[in-house]
Formats: sequence, C-alpha cells, structure tokens
Amino acid sequence: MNQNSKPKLAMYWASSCGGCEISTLNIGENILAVDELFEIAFFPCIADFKVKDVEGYPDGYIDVCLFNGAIRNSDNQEMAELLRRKSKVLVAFGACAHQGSIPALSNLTSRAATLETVYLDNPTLDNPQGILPNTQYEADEGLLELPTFFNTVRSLGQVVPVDYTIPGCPPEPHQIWTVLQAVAAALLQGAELPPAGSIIGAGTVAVCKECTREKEEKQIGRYYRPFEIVPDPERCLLSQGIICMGAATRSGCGALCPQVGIGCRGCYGPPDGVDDQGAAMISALASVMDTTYPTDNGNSLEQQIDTLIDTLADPAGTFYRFSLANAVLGRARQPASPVHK
Amino acid sequence: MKPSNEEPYGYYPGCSLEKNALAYNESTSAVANVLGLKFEEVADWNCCGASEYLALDILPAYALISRNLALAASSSGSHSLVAPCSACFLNLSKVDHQMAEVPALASQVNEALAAGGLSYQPGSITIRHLLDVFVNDVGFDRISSLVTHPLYELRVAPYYGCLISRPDYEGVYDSPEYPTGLDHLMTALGAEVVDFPLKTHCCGGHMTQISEPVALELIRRLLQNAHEYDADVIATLCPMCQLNLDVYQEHVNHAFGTNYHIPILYFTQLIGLALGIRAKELGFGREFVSAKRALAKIGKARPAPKKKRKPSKEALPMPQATEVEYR
Amino acid sequence: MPSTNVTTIPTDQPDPFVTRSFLEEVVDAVPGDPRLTACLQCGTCGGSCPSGPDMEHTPRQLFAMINAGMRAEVLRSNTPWYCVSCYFCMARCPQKVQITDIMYALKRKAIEDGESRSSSAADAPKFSEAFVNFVENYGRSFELGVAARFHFVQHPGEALKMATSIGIGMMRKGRMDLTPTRIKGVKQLQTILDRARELGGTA
Amino acid sequence: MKQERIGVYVCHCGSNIAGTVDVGQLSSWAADALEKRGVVVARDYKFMCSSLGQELIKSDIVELSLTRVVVAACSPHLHEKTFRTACQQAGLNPYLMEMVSLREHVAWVHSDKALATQKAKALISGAVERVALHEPLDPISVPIEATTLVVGAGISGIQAALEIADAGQKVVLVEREPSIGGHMAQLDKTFPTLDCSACILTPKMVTVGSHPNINLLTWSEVEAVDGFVGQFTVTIRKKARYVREDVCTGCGICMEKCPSKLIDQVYEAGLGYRSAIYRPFPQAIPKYPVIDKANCIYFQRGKCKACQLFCPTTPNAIDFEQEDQILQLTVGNIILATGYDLFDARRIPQYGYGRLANVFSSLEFERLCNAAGPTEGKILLRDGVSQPESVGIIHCVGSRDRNYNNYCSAICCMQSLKFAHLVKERTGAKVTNFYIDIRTPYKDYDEFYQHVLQEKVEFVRGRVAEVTDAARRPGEEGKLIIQVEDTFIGKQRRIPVDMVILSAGIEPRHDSKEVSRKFGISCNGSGFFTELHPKLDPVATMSKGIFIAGCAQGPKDIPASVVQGAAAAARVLGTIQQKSLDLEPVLAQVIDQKCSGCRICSNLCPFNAIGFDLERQISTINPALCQGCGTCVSACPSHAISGTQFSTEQILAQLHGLLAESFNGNGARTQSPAFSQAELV
Amino acid sequence: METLNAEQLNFEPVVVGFTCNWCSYRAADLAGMSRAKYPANIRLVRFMCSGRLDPVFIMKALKGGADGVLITGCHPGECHYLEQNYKALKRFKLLRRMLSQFGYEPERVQLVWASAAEGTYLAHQISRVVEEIRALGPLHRASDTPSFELIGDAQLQEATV
Ligand SMILES: Cc1cc2nc3c(=O)[nH]c(=O)nc-3n(C[C@H](O)[C@H](O)[C@H](O)COP(=O)(O)OP(=O)(O)OC[C@H]3O[C@@H](n4cnc5c(N)ncnc54)[C@H](O)[C@@H]3O)c2cc1C
Ligand SMILES: Cc1cc2nc3c(=O)[nH]c(=O)nc-3n(C[C@H](O)[C@H](O)[C@H](O)COP(=O)(O)OP(=O)(O)OC[C@H]3O[C@@H](n4cnc5c(N)ncnc54)[C@H](O)[C@@H]3O)c2cc1C
Ligand code: SF4
Ligand code: SF4
Ligand code: SF4
Ligand code: SF4
Ligand code: SF4
Ligand code: SF4
Ligand code: SF4
Ligand code: SF4
Repeated sequence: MNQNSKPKLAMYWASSCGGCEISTLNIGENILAVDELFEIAFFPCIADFKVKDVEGYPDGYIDVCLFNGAIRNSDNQEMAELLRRKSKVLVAFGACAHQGSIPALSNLTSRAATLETVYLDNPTLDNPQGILPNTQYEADEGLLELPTFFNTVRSLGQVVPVDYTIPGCPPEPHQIWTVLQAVAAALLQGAELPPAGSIIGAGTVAVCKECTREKEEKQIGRYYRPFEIVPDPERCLLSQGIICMGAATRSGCGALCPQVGIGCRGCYGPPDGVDDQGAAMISALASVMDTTYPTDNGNSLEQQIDTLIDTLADPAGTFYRFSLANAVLGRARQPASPVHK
Repeated sequence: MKPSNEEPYGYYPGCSLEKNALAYNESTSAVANVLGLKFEEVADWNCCGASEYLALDILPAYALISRNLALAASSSGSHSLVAPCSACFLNLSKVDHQMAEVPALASQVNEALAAGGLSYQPGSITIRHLLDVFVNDVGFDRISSLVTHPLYELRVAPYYGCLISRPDYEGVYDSPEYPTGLDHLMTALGAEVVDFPLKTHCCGGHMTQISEPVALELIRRLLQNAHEYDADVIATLCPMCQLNLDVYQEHVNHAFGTNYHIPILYFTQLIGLALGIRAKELGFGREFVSAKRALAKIGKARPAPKKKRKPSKEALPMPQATEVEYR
Repeated sequence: MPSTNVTTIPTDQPDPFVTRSFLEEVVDAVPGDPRLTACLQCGTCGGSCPSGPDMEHTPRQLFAMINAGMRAEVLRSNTPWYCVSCYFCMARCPQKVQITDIMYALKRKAIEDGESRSSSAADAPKFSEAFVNFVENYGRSFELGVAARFHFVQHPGEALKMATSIGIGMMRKGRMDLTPTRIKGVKQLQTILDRARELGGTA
Repeated sequence: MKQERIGVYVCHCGSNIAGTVDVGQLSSWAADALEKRGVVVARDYKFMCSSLGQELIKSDIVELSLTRVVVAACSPHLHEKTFRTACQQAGLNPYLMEMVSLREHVAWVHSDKALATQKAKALISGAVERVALHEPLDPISVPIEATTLVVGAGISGIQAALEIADAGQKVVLVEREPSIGGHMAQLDKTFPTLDCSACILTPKMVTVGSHPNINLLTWSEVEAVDGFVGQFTVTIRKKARYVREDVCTGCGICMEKCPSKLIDQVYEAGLGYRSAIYRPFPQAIPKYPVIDKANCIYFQRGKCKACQLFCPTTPNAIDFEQEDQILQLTVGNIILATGYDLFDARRIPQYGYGRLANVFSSLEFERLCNAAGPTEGKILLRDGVSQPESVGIIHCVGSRDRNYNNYCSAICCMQSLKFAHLVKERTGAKVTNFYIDIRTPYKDYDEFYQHVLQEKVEFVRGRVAEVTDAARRPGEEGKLIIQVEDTFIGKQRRIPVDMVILSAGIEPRHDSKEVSRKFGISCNGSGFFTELHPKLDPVATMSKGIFIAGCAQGPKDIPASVVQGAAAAARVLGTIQQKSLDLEPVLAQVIDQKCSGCRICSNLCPFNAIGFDLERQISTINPALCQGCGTCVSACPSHAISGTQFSTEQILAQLHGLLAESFNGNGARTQSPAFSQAELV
Repeated sequence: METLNAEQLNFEPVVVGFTCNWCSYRAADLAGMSRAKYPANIRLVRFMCSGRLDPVFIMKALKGGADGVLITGCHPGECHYLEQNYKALKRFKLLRRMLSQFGYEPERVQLVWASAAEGTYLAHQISRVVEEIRALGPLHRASDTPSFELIGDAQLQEATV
C-alpha cells in the first residue's frame, strides 16, 4: 500500500432511491473520518464526477466500491461492469444491489406492462399520442441514446461477481461505519478481511433473535393488514396475525420495525442457509394456519384454508418484497400473464 | 357490543311501532328517558319486508333490508342497531349474517345498493334486540334499583316468541328454547314470574291472514297455557305477538267457546309502570284486552316469600336446569 | 355437490343445455349452503313445526320429495305457505339444514312456476304481494291497505268482518292509519330495488 | 470435499425389469456418464437380492472401497432391509445405500422400452446425486422398563391390568375415584345377555385388588409425564384419604354416622345420596372410604369428627392429618383407559331434563333399576312412590346432532332396548321408543331387538321434537307429552307418558384434551383419543409406548372395551418381551446456532417432540419422540432444523440429478444464469 | 420470434412427483404390482410424509426443467403422522396462490391424495395430470435454459461447470 495515497473509495447508485447514500451520510461526524481515511474516487451523490473520470482510471484503481441499486437498464449494467473492472473490492450495498429489492417487484409483470402503466394508462398523464421513450433520438445535435429498459430487474451479483454484500433497505448507519472501519483497517494495517462472498454488516440468524417481543406458539386463524388491528405491544406480531417477515429475515437491524409494532418487511434478505426468502416464509406461515378440523361449521377444510389465504393480500409482493430478483423463480413467467393490473 | 357511554344506540323502530305497536314505541322512549338510554332513530329507514318479501323476491328483499343497514352504518357514531320488533331484528341480523357468510351475495346486494348511492360492509354494525339491551347492558341490578312502584303480586307470563334468539345469527345471547332474560327482568320489577312453558312458541305469525283457524289454534294454546299457570298478564317483546294474542283473543274465545281475558303488554310498559311512569305515557289503553283489571291486582307490599315445599322423604333428588349466564 | 353460490340464483329461463335436478335447483336458490342434502329424515322439523298438523306435508317429507324430484307436488304443497318462519325447526335440526330459508326458496319457486295457484294455499302469495306492493311504493308497510287489498279482493266476506271487528277497533285505539306513510328516499329505494331485480330478482 | 466412490447395481429381476428396461445399456451408461458424479462401478445382474447378487455388492464394497451404493431394483419397501444388511455386512453403514424402484415404478407400469430406460436413467441419476450426500446413521436403541402404567380402572383398564399382571409383569393402576369399576359398576343388567353387571364385574375387581403384580392407586391422579417409550417418568398424586388403609376394616360405621349428606353426582348419577366420608358402593375396591374434604363439616368448619368418634378401630382409622403423597415412578409403557362422560341432557332444554321431574337420564335409570340403587331396584317416578304406567324412551340424545355431538354413541340403541325390556318386565308399563335408526350390529344384538319387539314395545321412528307438560288436549293433563313427527306416517303426534328416559350419548371425558396433552397423544375434534390406525392399529397411538383402550378411544360397549383392554395389554407385553426397542434414526434436529427462536415450529409436531428452551430462546427436539416426518424441517423459515436421511440438500440433489438426466437429450445441462436471455430483454 | 420446433411438437412433459412413504409411495408400488399403466413422464421422489413438502422443492423443480409437479399424500385424516398432510395441503394452497401471481397455470402443480390401496387410482391420476400438463405445453421455451443450481453444494457446482 502506497503510504502517500489514501485508499480510494467509490459509491455509486444504479436503480436506487438514494436512501443508501443518506444512510451512509447518517454515520454522522464519522463522515469526517471517512474523508480522513479514504480518498473519494467516485461518488456522484456528493461530488461531481464524470463516468469519463472512472473510465480513465486504471483497472483495479478503486480500492472499495459501494454499489447500491438494482440493475434495471443497460446503463446500470454498463456501470456495474465498469466499476467491477476498476475496483479491487466491489460491495453490493443495500437491498437493491443485494437482491433486487423494490425495483425487482416489477419482475412480477413485464416491461411492456410497466411502460403501459407509466406512460399510457395513468390518470395523471396527458399523452394522447401514446408516446413511449425511444432508446435513440435524432436531435439537432446528433443521435441521442437512452439506456435500454430491461424486462427483468437483477441484483448486482447476477450481473458481475461481487466480493461482499451489505444488506438492508437501507443498511443501518452503525453497521456501515463498522464495515468502513474494518475495510480501512484491512487496507491500512493489513487486518484480515472476511472471506470473499460474505455478507457483512449484518447477523447470520433471523430477526426474531433480536426481537424482544414475547415469542409464542403460533396458530394463526386469520391475517390482518396493519390498519385492521392494533397490535399488543408485548406479544410477537406474527402470533397476532400480523405479517412479520422477521422469522425469514437476516438480523442486523436490531428488529427496528417489529419493536415499534410494524411487521418486519424482510429487507435484509434471508438468513444464512436460506435460499429463497419467500418460499421459507410461505412454508412457515402455511404450517401455522389455524384451521380446526374436522370442521363442523359446514365449511370443508379446504374452504377454511382458502378463506384464511384470502386474508393474505398479495402473497408474492409481500413475501418477496425485497428478494424477488434472487428468488428461485426470480420473475413471473413470460409473457407476463395479466394477473397483475 | 355495548356502546360506550357517549355512544347512542342506533334505533330501528320498524313499521309496526309507528302505528299498531305505538304503545311499544311510546313505552320504550319513556323508559329510555328515565334510564338515560340514548336511541338515535335511523333517518328515513324503510320497512324490513317482514316475512313477506323474502317469499317473493330474494335479492330485492335483501336489498330492502340492507338499505337500513347501510343507513345505520353511515349515520352518526353508533355501531349498534337496536330493533324492538323481533321480525325486524331477525331480518336485519339475517341479512348481515348471510352477507358476511356468502361474499357473492354481499357483492350483489352492494351492487344494488350502489344504484342508490349506498353500500354496506357486513359486520360493521351489531344488530341487537331491545330486550338484549335491557338484559345485558342495563342489567337487572340497575333496573331493580330504579323501581319505585314494584309490581308485587302481579303474575307475569314472560313470552319471548320465536325470533328473538332463534336462529342465532348475531350470536347466542340466550337459549333459543328456554330463555330466561325476560323472566329475570320481570322479577327485578317485583313481579311474580310464571315459568311459562310455551314461552318460545309461535304466536301464529302471518297465519291469521293465510288460514285463520290454524292461527287461532296456535293463539289458543298460548292463552290456555298462560291461563293454566294463572298468569295475570303476558309480557311480550314483539308487535306481531302482541297483535295476535291481543286482537285475536276475542276471536279465540268466540271460536273455542273460551273466556280468556289476559292482557298482552309490552315488557317496556311493565318496566315503565315499575319505574313510576304514568300509564298514559306508556301507551296503556291501546290494548284490546284491557289491562285495567289485571293492574289493579298489583299489591302495595312485598308478598311473604313462598315457603319452599319440602320434598317428601321418598322423593328422589333431581338435577337442576342450567341457564345462560348474563353479562 | 351443486354450486352454492348465490350468483347462480336463476334469473332467466333455465338453460336448456343444462338440466339440473330439482334438488340442485332448490339448493341454488338459497343463499349459502342450505345443507339440504345432509337431511337425515329424522323428523325433528316436522315434530317441532307449529303448523305441522295443518301442513299437507311435513317439512321432512317435502325434503324427501325434493330429493325424489317431485317438483309439481312440492311446489303445490301448502307447506311452505303454512311456514310461519318460527325457526324452531332450524334451531333444532341435528344437521343444521337451513329449513326456513328453503321454505322461502320454495315459495319463490312456486310463484315463479305458477304452481302456487294450484295449491290449497293459493291466496297466500297475494297477501305477500299486497304487502310488498305498499313497501315498494311507500317504503313502509301499511296494514289497512294490505288488509283491504288482500281481503277485499280475495274474500270480501272476511273483509267485512275485518272491517268491523278489527279494523274499527284498531282505529279507535289509534293503532291504524287511514293513509300510508311515505319515506323521503322512496325514489332511491325504488332504484335500489330495480337494480336488485335486474341482478337476480324473480318476481 | 472428498469425492465419494459410488457403486450402481442394476437388477434384471429375471425378466421383470429386463423385459421393459434396457438394463445392459443402463449399467454401461451409469459407469460412463455418471463417472464424473463419483460412480466407480456399475453392474447389472439377474437377481440382486439373491445371495450371489448380494455377494457381488459386498465384494465391490470391500475391493473397490465403495463409500456409497445405489441399488436399482424393486421397491425399497420390499428389499431395502436386505441391501442395507448386505452393506452392513461389508462394513458400510447401511444408511449409505439408496434404492431405486425400477420394477414397481418403471418396468411394470410402462411399456415403451426407450422411454422407460430414459426414466430409469433419470431415477438413477437422482439417486446417485442423493446418495453422495447421505450420512452414516445408527439406529437409536432404548431399553424398555418392564413396569406398565394403566390410567383409569373402568372395565377396560381393569382388563388391561389383569392381562399384564397375569403374564407376570408389574402394573401400576391409577384410578381417580375412591374405587375401581368405572361406569360398569353403576349399571344394572348388561346387554345383550342381561348379565347382572355387578356379578360379572366384582370378581375381576377383587382380583385386581389382591393381585401381587398390581400396585393399585385409587383416589390418585397422574400429574406429569416425562421421557419417552421405555423410560417414562410419571409423577402421581395420591390424594389423602384421611382414612388409614392399614387400620380400617371397611365396616362402614363412619359413613352411617356422618351428618353431612349430599347428592352423589358420580356413582349414583345424581339420583341418590352419600355422606362426606364415603365408599361409592358396597363392593368397592378398595373397601376403605375416603373423606371428601370439600363437603366434610370438620374440614370446612373445624367441628364434627363424628366419624372418628364412632370408628371402632384402634388405633383410630380416621386420620385428619393425612397429606397428599407425590410418587415418582418409571414405567416402560402406558395404557390410557379413562373412559367417558355421559352427555348432560340439560343442554337440550326442549327435553325438559332438570326442569320436568319425571324426565330421567339413562344413568339415572340404571340406578333406578339397580337393586343396590336408591329405590332398591324399583322403577319409580321422581316422587319415589308411584310407578309409571307409560314410559317414553328417547334415543340419540345429544348424539348424531351437529348442535351437540355429531357422532353415533354406539351403545344407546342397545341400552334403550334394554331399558324397554326392563320396564316391561318390571312394571308392565306401556313403552314407546323414539328413534332415528336402530343400530344393533354384532353378535346377538339384533336378536335382542327382535325379542323386544315381541314384547310389544312400541317403536316410533322420529327424533323427538320436545317433551312438555303443557297440555293441549284432554288426556294430556298431568302427563309428559312427547311431541314427535312419526316419520312413517308423516304426521305430528303427541304421546302422553308418565316417565321419559333420555338415552344420552357418550362424550369424551371433560378433561380428555388436558389428559392427551399431558401424555403427548392427540384427540380428534370431539376429544376422543386418536389411534395410530383406525383399522389396523386401534390401540396404539402415534406416541410410541402409549396405548389407549375402552371408551377413551371412542364410544363402545363393554365387550369392545374388554377387547381393547386386552389388545393394548398384548401390545405392551410384546415390547416388554423385546427388552429394548430400535427407533429409526430418521429424525429432525435443531441446529442451535441457526435457530432464531421464532417458534414457528412449536406447534407443529403431533408427537410433542418439539419443545422450547426458554433460557436460550431456541427450540429443541426430543429425538425419542420425533417420528421423522420432516414437517418441522420444511416449516422452519431459518432452515434451522435438519432432517436426517431427508435433508433439503439430499432432496434437492435428487431433483437435480433427476431433471438433469431428463433433459440430457436436449443437451441442456450447463450452469445457467438466474434468468434466461428470453426473460431478460 | 418463437416458433415451435420439432422437439416441442413432440412434447414429452417432465413431471416430478412427490410421494409420502406410507400411502402414496406404496400406492405407486401397488400400481406396479397390479401392472396399471401410466405415462413414463413422471419421476417420483420419496418423502417420509407429505408434511416434508417444502415450496422451494416445487419452485426448484419448475425452474429446473420440470413442466409440472404432482404432490401426493395420505388422505386427510389418514396421515401416518396424524395431521401433517394438512400442512402439506396448506402449503400447497398458499404456494399455488402465489404461483398464479408468477404466471404459472395452477394445473402445473397438483395435489392428489392416494392411500396405499389405491394403486390403480394413483395410476389414473398420474395419467390425468401428465395429460393436463401436456396440454398446457412446455413450461420452458426452447431459448430457455433450465437452471440446476443447488443451495451451497460446492461439489455439484464444480462438477457442472
Ligand atoms: C346408561 C348406560 C348403560 C350401559 N349399558 C351397557 C350394557 O348394558 N352393556 C354394555 O356392554 N355396555 C353398556 N354401556 C356402556 C359401558 O358403560 C361402557 O362400554 C364401559 O363402561 C366403558 O368402560 P371404560 O373402562 O372404557 O370406561 P369407564 O367405565 O368410564 O372407566 C374409566 C375409568 O377411568 C377413571 N378415570 C377417568 N379419568 C381418569 C384420570 N385422568 N385419572 C385416573 N382415572 C381416571 C374413571 O374414574 C373410571 O373409573 C352402558 C353405558 C351407559 C351410559
Ligand atoms: C363386502 C364386504 C366389505 C367389507 N368392507 C369392510 C370395510 O370397508 N371395512 C371394514 O373394517 N371391514 C369390512 N368388511 C369386513 C371384513 O372383511 C372383516 O371384518 C375381516 O375381513 C375379518 O377378518 P378375519 O381375519 O376375521 O376373517 P377372514 O378374512 O375371513 O380370514 C379368515 C382366514 O382363515 C382361513 N381359514 C378358514 N378356515 C380355515 C381352516 N380350517 N384352516 C386354515 N385356514 C382357514 C381363510 O381361508 C381366511 O384366509 C367387509 C366385508 C365384506 C363382506
Ligand atoms: S414480531 Fe416478528 S421479529 Fe418479533 S418475534 Fe414475532 S415474528 Fe419474530
Ligand atoms: S330436522 Fe333436519 S335432518 Fe331432521 S328431517 Fe328435518 S331437515 Fe332433515
Ligand atoms: S320455520 Fe316454518 S317450517 Fe320451521 S318450524 Fe317454523 S313454521 Fe315450521
Ligand atoms: S432385488 Fe427386487 S427386483 Fe431384484 S430380483 Fe430381488 S425382488 Fe426382483
Ligand atoms: S368429620 Fe367430616 S367425614 Fe367425618 S363425620 Fe364429620 S362431616 Fe362426615
Ligand atoms: S346408538 Fe342409537 S341411540 Fe345411540 S346415537 Fe347411535 S343411533 Fe342414536
Ligand atoms: S422454526 Fe426454526 S428458527 Fe423458528 S424456533 Fe423453530 S427451529 Fe428455531
Ligand atoms: S420431524 Fe415431524 S415428528 Fe420429528 S419433530 Fe419434526 S414435526 Fe415432530
């Protein structure tokens, strides 16, 4: 390591909301220490860099690149590939880069349907000619190109090899800071980095481990949507019929949501050893459905199950809210069936 | 569900209380005044269709009934709807229940309601019978504490009729076969309650119109049984029961050569009397079979408690009947 | 099992390509599952019914007849019309058969098929109709009107007796009006009822 | 990871398999195509299960150092054991063998040789992938403690205890009431032969009371059960009797002198009285009375002690200082014979029980008939004086009714016929039975019905609508009127009688759910204990070592209760004889570090194998209770439960192999990206 | 862009069947013993109990090349493990609801109860399911490459590269 030059840090946003950047800045005055420790090589959110600058760097020039956002279009993909080339360590930062997150929910439909909703079939629109964005446009100044909008949203790891993943929507500031310190220690003092491919800045088991609500046996007779019920402050939310993804979600957030009475939404992705967060959750939830049998109220067991399932609005969107791109099924079948309006 | 102190009860009088059961309406409001019960009449309610509309046309009948539910649900802060008429109570609760059970029915009913700019979400209000309110919300203790003119020595046959707890669309709050809520209520007024075996039997309903002989026989049984049990009055809670037993009593006497003279009073009229409300305010005088003679029997002093007959030495012990517990 | 969906309440002529058994038809005409096929033929209903002695068939018998497809006999029976909706049978039925609702469905079918006219209770529907007529036009029922319309048309002798013994008494006691009350939203009500009829009314 | 050395053995089964599957091609294909997957040898042979076939496998295991074996032959249900043993004999852990059912699932059900062979390849490929992930396992062996616990000493429990004790094994018999005997002790005559109940029961009770192998604990209850088959630890509360068993002679003077008299709801079914110190009936076993503390004047008000005063023994047998004893015992097996409760007919108000004096329950009627009962066997009305001239017997009270119990109580038809006969015989009264169906299966039962018909008992087919004292017509006054639809004539009838007997149904014990929880077995929706198999294993439960007998399992009569008691005993004696039991090592296990304590799994195990460690806030699985169904494995959202022999990895590997080979023809077997090109753009 | 090639015209669906050890696997054995014929398109996988059914197995099967999945188990009330087949039923129903959101025809994943005595019945059901799936056509188009990834099994992944 060159003693004169500080390690180079980059942070880039692909298809993302910017929350990851805000969370990074939320490390508070430690941001000054970051500035102290690292040289910022690319960080469009806080400083004016051009892609050309990055292209100009030699390969492997950037020591650590925090990449947030999903891969939604060709520009996202090009940037991912570029930053992969230019970075020694590429970190999938936040839920979108980790597993597609909210942008990947559009994998439940198709590009055509998405464009239709956004540009054609929307009450706030005025687009009488039905114009859709073109990837190329002949302007006076010459041919302008827009990125291609992909049909399928992918996570960063599905496009380029990723060294580490920091999960969360967004990752928690204290964990970001811990990771940055660890990276700096490794780069500056030769401390050992975690094994490649690790998920860092998070726990290994599920959120329930961190949640202080009283865990109970579960027998759920119906599910409630948040507005339908005032949760008991002490008891496990899931036991009360409120969908909480805590049991199928990696810990690390400190069970922020369940602690304040909001069911975990699953943003940290599945815990260690679990492949498919949604599948794990539906298997668990279906197992604890309370349908007392044999039934005597005239309803068959099957009807009872159906009624119970009816109280679960949008299972796919609920159980894969953050992990659809990485799910086994990954996206809805092509051509997208008109299940989704 | 018992409304909170401030929350008034929604009130659905039904067509009968407007006219033929005026005494029921009058006595209910007089008693409610004294007890501080707030009844808020549903604005512009319509007929519940009695048992007639369902015989002709199912969806319109459900739509007719649910218009009232929709109006009640959208008006003021009340989540309950009280019906003094058993038939109205049944129809309202039946539609509420079936809409909840059969979603396709609910959506059709709502489609019809939508034509009139209304909608109703089943289960959003609790439908209750007036008696239920007195028994479970006001309570026997409260009533007996307010009694100023106890009905000592008046032998009352509590008559529930059919529809009040049968079937249990709104959940069970008393036995469908042998309810006792009204019995206890009457006891709380100081009256002597007759263990009336036919208390849930049919008054004939609309059979007076369809086949008078059939109806008269049904009415006769009730009068006969009340007579055998030495009842001075029959306490009712349904306009149809009152009408059949009161107005047709003379027809029964005529047809069967009997000579019954049993006044048929609304339970609210008896409560009103015991609370010291003036008879006129309670609608007395509107009954065909005059209550004057019976009411004259009311004693001034609490009768000496009847000695329990000691069972003979040979007699075998007997199980005691169980009762629904009241809130 | 026949569908128990209320959307299948017959609206038109029965589909000539689909022949449903009478049993299925009756089941379909009741909201929810009337559990008619679960009947044990135990007779609790017939034993409990206040009109039982005067019915041409006990409810239990009627259910066996429905099962046997005896359509005309069932729809001509006075039984549904003699049902006073007391719900005794339903509360006691060991199989939770929705007997009273089935009786209503049979009344509707009898009128629809015109069989009620051949029944010994042929007048009964007219009473319902007279009643409903006022409800539809005023939003409230009107006893005097109902009685007059029903009895004067059906049996004028009865009507006279009515007028003397009951009607006059009722009026004297302030228990009967001379004119019907009309609710404010009668137009709204009628729109709702019209729509309901379009959606699946039968009369 | 070390590469496994796998051998694949394809069986011809004569022409059974070879006729439809190209076995030669299959073995050469396996040797060739699956080499990369670790297959070092593949052979086909005429009869793999023959000793020569097994030898082939064994020598390969030794000579080629095989670490895994796949046998593609018949169904594992036929020969899994054979080939596992062969592996074991060659020094390979038996669980490292996997079978493919080529005969039942391929050769015998398909006809196209090419397609069948292709499918066989897929199945073998799946098995090879799977077997590579198998782990060596050892069966779990548990020793069986020879003592057996029998809970409930009705006829069923008595029979079970006697069978075991007579076979020379120890029994602990726990009964909650002061005496053994159960319901049978209350009955008068028993159908269909009309034996006197006491005459046939008492000798058995006496034997129980004096049997050297039976430790009889009456007035006792099981408080807790821990452990598992072979080694249950049970905690029993022996309630204080306040009577010293070593001194009391059973003379009964105390009972006579006791001033506290109350209605006996248990033994006399509410029809007679007993004192606070009591012995339920004269032939009670043991003969010592107990003091019912709640009704004893001394215990409630501090004064009385009449019993002590009059007790003729020295030292005095009455001991007010006695305390409950807690016993802890180890037993190998448990038989639950806790019997039934009678349906409480007051729940059907229209039948008037509890309101109308002369409506009796069936057990009340048994006491009326019983010579030792309150009327000394005379059938009398509630006034205790008059004899009925007409009696109505109502069947199916509380049974076959969705409002109460939706099942047939099985005994009440016969018992109602018995009642009809007894009334006729003893009073000559007019008897009418009201029924929905007459159910008289089994030997000599219908003959009994026919006999009763001959006695001119009237039968009305119709479920009674109501019993009332409200007379409607002349002739009804002062009578109980039974209103019913006579369904044969389709008319409502009102039949006036003097006495009504309600043949109330049989219900599970009011506490059967708690008891089932305590013992870790399950109940059906009504509350009867659930048997392992309704036809083929009617006395075992899913919890190994726990058996059920008598009415606790479902409504039945005495002969059937006795049969079940004996059957349960036979099952227990079988395991005792074996001395130890091998449990399959197919089990679920919680991986502590992965468990988040979410408790999704808490409720899922029907055998109560899953517990929750409150201290560490993680779930635990008791290996002796787990039956290896794998339900919890799939339910755990953290994949914190591993299932041996059926792990997620093994199943996915099998799927992988299966599908890979299915598509081999398409040449599509590469590591693919998450999304295909077509999906992407 | 998509024209059916010859291979798709002669479409032979691949159906994965999950069976339980006590009822449906034995039913399949019995089908064999009674020589009941059914199409060779089905490949059976054995569990101890249908309660072992994990939605991820079905997803992996569909993603990995199967055109349909058949789940079998003991009849309700006859589960060897008392009530675990109810859990399978619940998972199946919830999964199916979700699969429809993912655009999979519900007929691609079916559930059949079969007792150990119902060999011929199971054979009929398998034939029916295979034919229904055949009628739906291939789940994967020619341009699709089925993916066979497994959870963290390095050995297998190594071998497939
Ligand atoms: C009115 C009537 C008449 C009948 N007549 C006949 C007849 O004529 N012929 C015939 O074959 N059958 C007849 N039966 C049926 C017969 O009663 C039963 O088949 C038989 O009694 C069942 O025996 P059991 O041992 O299973 O149960 P039970 O007799 O109920 O014995 C169970 C025992 O377990 C005890 N117990 C319960 N719970 C616990 C606990 N937790 N801990 C410890 N002990 C416990 C109870 O105290 C009781 O002693 C009749 C039944 C009735 C109701
Ligand atoms: C049509 C029908 C349907 C049924 N359905 C059901 C049902 O669904 N559920 C149910 O629970 N029950 C059913 N049963 C009843 C059931 O068949 C019997 O309960 C059961 O098979 C009885 O078994 P077993 O061993 O006592 O007698 P069996 O099955 O008759 O066996 C007796 C064996 O002994 C052999 N044998 C006879 N004499 C001699 C001898 N002298 N020496 C050597 N061997 C001899 C016979 O060859 C035979 O193999 C049904 C019965 C019938 C007729
Ligand atoms: S509330 Fe959510 S995170 Fe907390 S214990 Fe329950 S399921 Fe787990
Ligand atoms: S009571 Fe119910 S089961 Fe019995 S005959 Fe009537 S409808 Fe059928
Ligand atoms: S509801 Fe009708 S059929 Fe039933 S008992 Fe009453 S009158 Fe008879
Ligand atoms: S191993 Fe099975 S398939 Fe092979 S010969 Fe033996 S029985 Fe036949
Ligand atoms: S002390 Fe108790 S048991 Fe003894 S005689 Fe007195 S009341 Fe009876
Ligand atoms: S045994 Fe007879 S009386 Fe008892 S429930 Fe069954 S059918 Fe009814
Ligand atoms: S389901 Fe899994 S993570 Fe949850 S408590 Fe059970 S073993 Fe632990
Ligand atoms: S595998 Fe089955 S038997 Fe074993 S603990 Fe889990 S649920 Fe219970």
